[in-house]
Amino acid sequence: MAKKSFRQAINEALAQEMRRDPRVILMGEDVAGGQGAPGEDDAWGGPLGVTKGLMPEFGRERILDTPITESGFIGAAIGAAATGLRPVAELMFVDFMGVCFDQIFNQAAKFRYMFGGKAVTPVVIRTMFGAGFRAASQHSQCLYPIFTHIPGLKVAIPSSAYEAKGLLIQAIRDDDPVIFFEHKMLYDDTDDVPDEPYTIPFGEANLTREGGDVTIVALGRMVKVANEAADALARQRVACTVIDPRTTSPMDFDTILESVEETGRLVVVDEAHPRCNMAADISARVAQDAFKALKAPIRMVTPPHVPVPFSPALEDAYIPSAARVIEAVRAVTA
Amino acid sequence: MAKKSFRQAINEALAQEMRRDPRVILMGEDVAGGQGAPGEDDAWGGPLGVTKGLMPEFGRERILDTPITESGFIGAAIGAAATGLRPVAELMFVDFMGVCFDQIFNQAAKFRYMFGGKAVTPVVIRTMFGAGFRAASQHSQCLYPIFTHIPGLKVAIPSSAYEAKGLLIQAIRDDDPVIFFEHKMLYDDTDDVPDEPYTIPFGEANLTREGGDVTIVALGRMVKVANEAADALARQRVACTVIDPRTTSPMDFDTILESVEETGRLVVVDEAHPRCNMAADISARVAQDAFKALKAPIRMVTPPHVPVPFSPALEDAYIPSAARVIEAVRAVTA
Amino acid sequence: MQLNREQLLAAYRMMRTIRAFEDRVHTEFSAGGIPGFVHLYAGEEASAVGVCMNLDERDKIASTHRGHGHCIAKGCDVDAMMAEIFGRAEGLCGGKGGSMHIADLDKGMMGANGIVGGGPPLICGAALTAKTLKTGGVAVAFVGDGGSNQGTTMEAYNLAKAWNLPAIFVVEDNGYAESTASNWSVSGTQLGRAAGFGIPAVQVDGEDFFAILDAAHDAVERARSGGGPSLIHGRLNRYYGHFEGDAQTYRGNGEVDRLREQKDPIMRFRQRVTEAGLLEGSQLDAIDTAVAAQIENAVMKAKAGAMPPPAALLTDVYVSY
Amino acid sequence: MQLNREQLLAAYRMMRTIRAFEDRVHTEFSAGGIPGFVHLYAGEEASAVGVCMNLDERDKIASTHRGHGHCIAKGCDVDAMMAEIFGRAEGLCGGKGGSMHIADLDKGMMGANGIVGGGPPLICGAALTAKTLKTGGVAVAFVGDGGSNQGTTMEAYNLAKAWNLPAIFVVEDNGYAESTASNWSVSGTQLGRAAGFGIPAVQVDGEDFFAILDAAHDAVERARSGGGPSLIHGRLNRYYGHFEGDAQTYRGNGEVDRLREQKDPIMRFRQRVTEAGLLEGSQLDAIDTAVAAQIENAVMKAKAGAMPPPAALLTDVYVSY
Ligand SMILES: Cc1ncc(C[n+]2csc(CCOP(=O)(O)OP(=O)(O)O)c2C)c(N)n1
Ligand SMILES: Cc1ncc(C[n+]2csc(CCOP(=O)(O)OP(=O)(O)O)c2C)c(N)n1
Ligand SMILES: [Mg+2]
Ligand SMILES: [Mg+2]
Repeated sequence: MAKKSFRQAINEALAQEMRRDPRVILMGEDVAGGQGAPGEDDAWGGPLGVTKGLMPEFGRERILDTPITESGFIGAAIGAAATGLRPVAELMFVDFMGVCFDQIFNQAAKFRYMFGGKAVTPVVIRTMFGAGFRAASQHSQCLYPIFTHIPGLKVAIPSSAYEAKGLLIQAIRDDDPVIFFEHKMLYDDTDDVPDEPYTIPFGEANLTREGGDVTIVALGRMVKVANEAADALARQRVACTVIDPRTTSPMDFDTILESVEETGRLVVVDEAHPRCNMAADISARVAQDAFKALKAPIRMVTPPHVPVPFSPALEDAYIPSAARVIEAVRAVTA
Repeated sequence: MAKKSFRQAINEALAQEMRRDPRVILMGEDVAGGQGAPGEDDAWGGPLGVTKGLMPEFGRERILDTPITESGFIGAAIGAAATGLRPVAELMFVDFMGVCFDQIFNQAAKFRYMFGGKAVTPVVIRTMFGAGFRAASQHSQCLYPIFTHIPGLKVAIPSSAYEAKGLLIQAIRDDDPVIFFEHKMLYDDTDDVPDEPYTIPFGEANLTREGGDVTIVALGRMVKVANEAADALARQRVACTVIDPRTTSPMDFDTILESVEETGRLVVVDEAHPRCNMAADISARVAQDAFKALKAPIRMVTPPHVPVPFSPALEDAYIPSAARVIEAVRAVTA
Repeated sequence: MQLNREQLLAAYRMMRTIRAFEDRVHTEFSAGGIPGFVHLYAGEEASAVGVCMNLDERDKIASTHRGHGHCIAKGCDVDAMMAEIFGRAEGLCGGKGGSMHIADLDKGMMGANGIVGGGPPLICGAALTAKTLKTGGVAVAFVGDGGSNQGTTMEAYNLAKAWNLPAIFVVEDNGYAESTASNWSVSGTQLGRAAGFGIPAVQVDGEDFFAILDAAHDAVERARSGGGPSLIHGRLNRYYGHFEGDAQTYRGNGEVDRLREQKDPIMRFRQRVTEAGLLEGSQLDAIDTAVAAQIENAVMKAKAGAMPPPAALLTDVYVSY
Repeated sequence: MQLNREQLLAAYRMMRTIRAFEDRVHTEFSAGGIPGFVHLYAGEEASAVGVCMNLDERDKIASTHRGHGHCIAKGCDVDAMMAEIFGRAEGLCGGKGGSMHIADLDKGMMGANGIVGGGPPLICGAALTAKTLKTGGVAVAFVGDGGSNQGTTMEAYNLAKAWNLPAIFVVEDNGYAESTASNWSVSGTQLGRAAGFGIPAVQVDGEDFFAILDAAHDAVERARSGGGPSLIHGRLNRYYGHFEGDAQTYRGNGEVDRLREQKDPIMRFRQRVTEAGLLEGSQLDAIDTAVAAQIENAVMKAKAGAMPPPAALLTDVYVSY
C-alpha cells in the first residue's frame, strides 16, 4: 500500500468520487484558482494545495472558483444539493463560519425535518481547523462542538490520511449534510492509504491503542497526542485504550461506554475551547451511562478558555500536549 | 415592591441605564419601529413590545431602527462599543445569529485578546430564545451553548423578571461583550421587581430551592420547570436544591460543586439541543471535580437531538417537562 | 406574452385561491385555531402568479416567511398547505414546518424561509444544478424589500452573475419590512443595485399581473437561453399586518382600505380581461365560488386532521431516522 | 488639497516606511524568522497614506488582513509593529495578535482583520460613535476587491447611508483576491454598486498619491459636514504574493516587474514633487536612508525582544483577567 499524505488522501478521495459520480462538484475560493487571471489556471488548488490538479481533469464546470462570498456559495452548494447535485464546498477555515452559518445550521441541517422528510441534502462542507500554524485567533479555532450541537448535521474529523480518505468518500456518498474537518497540521502526515476507493462508516469509533488501565478519547490531531502519551505510559506500565470517535455526529458513545466499563477510568483530550465542547459532551455521557464503572474522576484535557494566541511561545502552551495527557492519566490512575 | 412582567423589567432596565449614561444607545430592527412610515412612530418597540416607549423618551438618535442587516448593525454596535459608546443591540431571535456570528465571535469576543488587552468592547446583545411559541425550527432554538463556548463572551440567561432587570443592568455596565438571552415564553411572567436600578453580579448562581437529596441545575425557563418538579418532589419527601446559574459565562461552578458535595446527586435540565450543551458542560465538570461525592449517575434532562418542531403536539413533547425532571430525580434517588 | 383563455382562467383561479386562502387563514388565526407566526400574502397575488405562470416542473422557487402565495402559485396542494398551517399530520410537511417552513420540493417549491435573505443563495444552487445537469430549468428567489438589504441577498446577486446562472430575483417591495418603510431602509434603488452587479433589471407595477407576467417572461427567457440572472422589482402592497396580530399603526390613515379599493390586483385583472372581452364575468364568478368551496373544504379537513403522532418528533432528522 | 513641504515630506516618509517595512518583512519571512500568515502591502502605499493624510486623532480606520500599511499610515509605532509580527512581548499587541490582528486603538487603528469583510460593519459603529458624541470624527474602512463581494461589506454600505454616517469605504482593488482576478469576481463595477446604494463615489488611480489624497479629502469633508458616506475605488497593485509563500503563478509574465518599473507610487510621487520643484531629491534620499536605519533597528529590536511570558496566555480575555 502506498504511503500518502493526508493532503493526497483527500485529493484522491475527491478525484475518485468525481470520476464515479458526475453529480459530484467542488466549489470554494481558489479551489482551482487563477480564474480570470492572465497566468496559470488551477494556480492554487486551495490555499494549501489540497485540491490542486482536480480542475485540469474535471474542468471549470465541476470545479468552481467562487468570489469571497461564503453565504452565497455555501448556500449555493446547499441549494444545489437539495436539487440533485452532490456538492463538496470548501469553507477555507472553519473560523469563517460566522459569515455563513445560517445556511448550514438553519437551512441544510433543518430542511429534512422542517419539510417533513421530503428533502435530501447531500452536501459536504470541507473545512480547515485547529491550532499550531501560528495563524492566530481567527484562523486556528476548532469549533466542531458548534456543528455537533446542531441536529441534522453530521460531523467527521479524520485523524490520519487513512481516515481522511475513507471518511471523505463516505461523506460524499452520505445523503445528509456533512461537515468535514481537516486539521491543518495533519496535511503533511503520511499513512498507508489504499489506492482504491473505500469508505469508513460514520458513528464507528476506532481504537488506536488497547489497554486495560484507562480509556483516552481524542479527536483529530489530538489522536496523535493521545497515542504519543499512551506509548510513553506503556513504557511506564500504564496500559491505555485510545479511542478516536472519527465522527462526533453521529457519535459512537457505545464503544466509549464499553471501554470505560472495562477500564473504569476516562480521560478526554479535546483541542476545542473548553466550555460546551466534545470533552464535556463525552464526559457527561459517561457520567450518566457508565457511572457505576467509574473508579476515578473523569479528566478533561483541553486548552484554557482563551482565544488562540499568535506568538509561538503562547500557542505551544495553548495546545494540549502529550505531557498534559500523561499527567491526567497519572492523576486518574494514582 | 411592584409586580412587573419580565418584559417591563427589561424595558425599565434599559430606560434607567439610558437615563444614567448618555453613552448607552439601543439599536435593532423595529426596536422603535415606524421609521420612514406614514403612521405611528415607535409603532412596534420590537416584535413583542419589549422596547416600546423608549424612543419617545430618548429620541431616534439613541434608539436606532435598522435595516434587516444583522452583520451590519451588530457589527456597528461592536464598533461603536470599541470607540466609546455602550450599545445595546437587539438580535431579534437568537436563531438569526447565523447571519452575523462573525462580528460576535471573531470580532467582539477576541478584540481584547488579539489586541493585547487594549480594547474594551462594552456591547450588549439582547436576543430572544427558546421553544413554546409554535415558532418552529428557525425561531425556537436556545443556542446559548454556542456563545458559552466562545472565550471572550459573557452569557446571561435570566429566569425571572427580577433576574432580568438586575442582570441586564449589570450587562450594560459590564465592560465585556455580553449576550443577553430572553426566553420568549417568560415575557408575561411577573415578579417582584424593585423600582430602583440594581445589579446582579455575573458568575453568581442563585438557589431557588434548598434541599439535601439532590441538586438540580436549570437555566432560563427551565428554572420554572425545575422548581415545579422540586415542589412536587417535596410533597413526596424528596428534598431538592435547585440552582439557577444565571450566567453561563462566567459560570458559577463552585456553587454547583458545593451543592453536589452535600447531596451527592445531580440532575441538569437544559432546553438546548442535547449535544455539547450546558447540561453536558455542567455534568462533565461535576464528574471531574466532585466525583468522590457522587452517589448516583448524573442525569441530563434535555430535548431530543432534533430541530424544534412546529406542531403543538410535537413541540410540547419536545420541551423538557417537570414530569421528566421528576422521573430523572427519582432515577438518581432510587 | 399572450395567454390563452385556459391560462387566463388558471391565473385568475390561482390569484383567487391565494386571496381566499389568506383571508381564511386570517379569520382562523383570529379565532385561535392556528398557532405560531403567520405572514399573509393577500394583496401581492399578481407577483407570485405572474412569475410562476412562466415556470414549469424543471424550475425551482425559494420563498420568504410570507410564503403561502408562492406555494400555491407553484402548484402545492392547498389541502395539505392548510393542514400544515394547522399543524396536522396530513400537512404538506407533516406538521413539522408550519407556515414559515411550508415547502414541497417535488413541486420545485424550496420552502418558505424563516430567515430573511435565506432564499437567494439557495436559488443560486438550484440554478447551478439546472446549469450543470442541463435541465433547462431556471430558479427564482422571491425577496422582500427588507430582505434586499440582507448581505446574503446581495452576495447571491454577485455570485449569480459571476457564475452566469439561470437565476431570477423578484423583489416584492410592499413598502414595509415589519413596521419600517422601505423608502427609509433601502438606500439607493433596487434597479440601481442590480445595475451595480451588471444584472439586467426592470421595475414593474407589482399589482399589474400582466406587467409581471411579461417581465418574468423576459427574465425566464434570458435565463433559459444562457443569458444569466435578472432582477424584477415590483411595487405592491400587503393587506394584512406584517404577521397576524400586527395592529399596523405605522401605516397611513385608511391606507389599506384605499389600496384594497384602488389597487387590488385581482380586481384589476378581472376588469382588464372582462373589458377586453377575453373572459366573462360569470366565468370568474364561478371560479370565486369554486375556490370558496375549496378553501372551506380545506379548512374543514385541516381541522378534522390528526395531530402528528408522538413518534414523529424523532423522525426526519437524518435520512436514516 | 494643497500639502505644504512638511506634509509632503511626511507623506513620502510614510510611504517609504511602509515599503521598507514590507520589503524587510518579506526577507525576514523567507529567512524563517516570522511565523504564520503574512500579507504584504508593498505597492499600495499611496492608498493608505493618501487617505490617512486627511485624518487626525478623532478618526478611526479598520483594515484588512493586509494591514501593515494602514497601521503605519495611521501612526502606529513601527518598532512595536515589527515586534508584533515577530510574536514578541514588546509587540503592539503583546505578541497575541500577529500580522493579521495588528491594531492600536489609541491611534484610531481598529485592527487588521483576519475575516474578509470584517471591517466595514465595525466602521459603521465607529462612525456612529463620532456622530452620536459629536466628535467631528470620521471612520474609514479599507476593503479589498475580494472583500467588496462579502455581504457584510454591502450591508455596511446600506447601513451607512440609511444612518447617514460619517463613513468612508476605500476599495483597494489590486486586481486579485488570492489568485482570483477581480475582473471575474466582481460583477458590475465598484462605482455602480456605490450608486446602487446612493453613495457618492469616485474611481482614482490608486498609485497616484495626489489623486487619492484629493478623493479622500472630498470624502472626509463630506463626512465631517454631515453629508454621509462616500466610496473611493482605487486601482492599484501588490508587489508580493497574496501571502508570503505564494508563487503568484496566476499573474502575467513579468507583470510584477513591469508594474514596479512603471507604476510604483513612491517613484511617481518622487518624480512629481521633484519635477515640480516642491522637494529636492536629496531630501528624499535622506528620508530613504533614515527609514532604512529605522527598519533595521526595528528588526534588531524585535529579534532581541522577549517571547511573551507563559502567564500572558491567560490574560486579556476579559477586562477582569
Ligand atoms: C435574518 C432575519 N432577520 C430578521 C428577521 C425578522 N423578520 C421577519 S420578516 C421581517 C421583515 C421582512 O420584510 P420584507 O423583506 O420587506 O418582507 P415582507 O414582510 O414585507 O414581505 C423581519 C425583520 C428574520 N426572520 N430573519
Ligand atoms: C470571510 C473570509 N473568507 C475568506 C478568507 C480568506 N482570504 C483571506 S485574504 C483573501 C483574499 C482577499 O482579497 P482582497 O479583498 O482583494 O484583498 P487583497 O488580498 O487583494 O488585499 C481571502 C479569500 C478570509 N480571511 N475571510
Ligand atoms: Mg416588505
Ligand atoms: Mg485584492
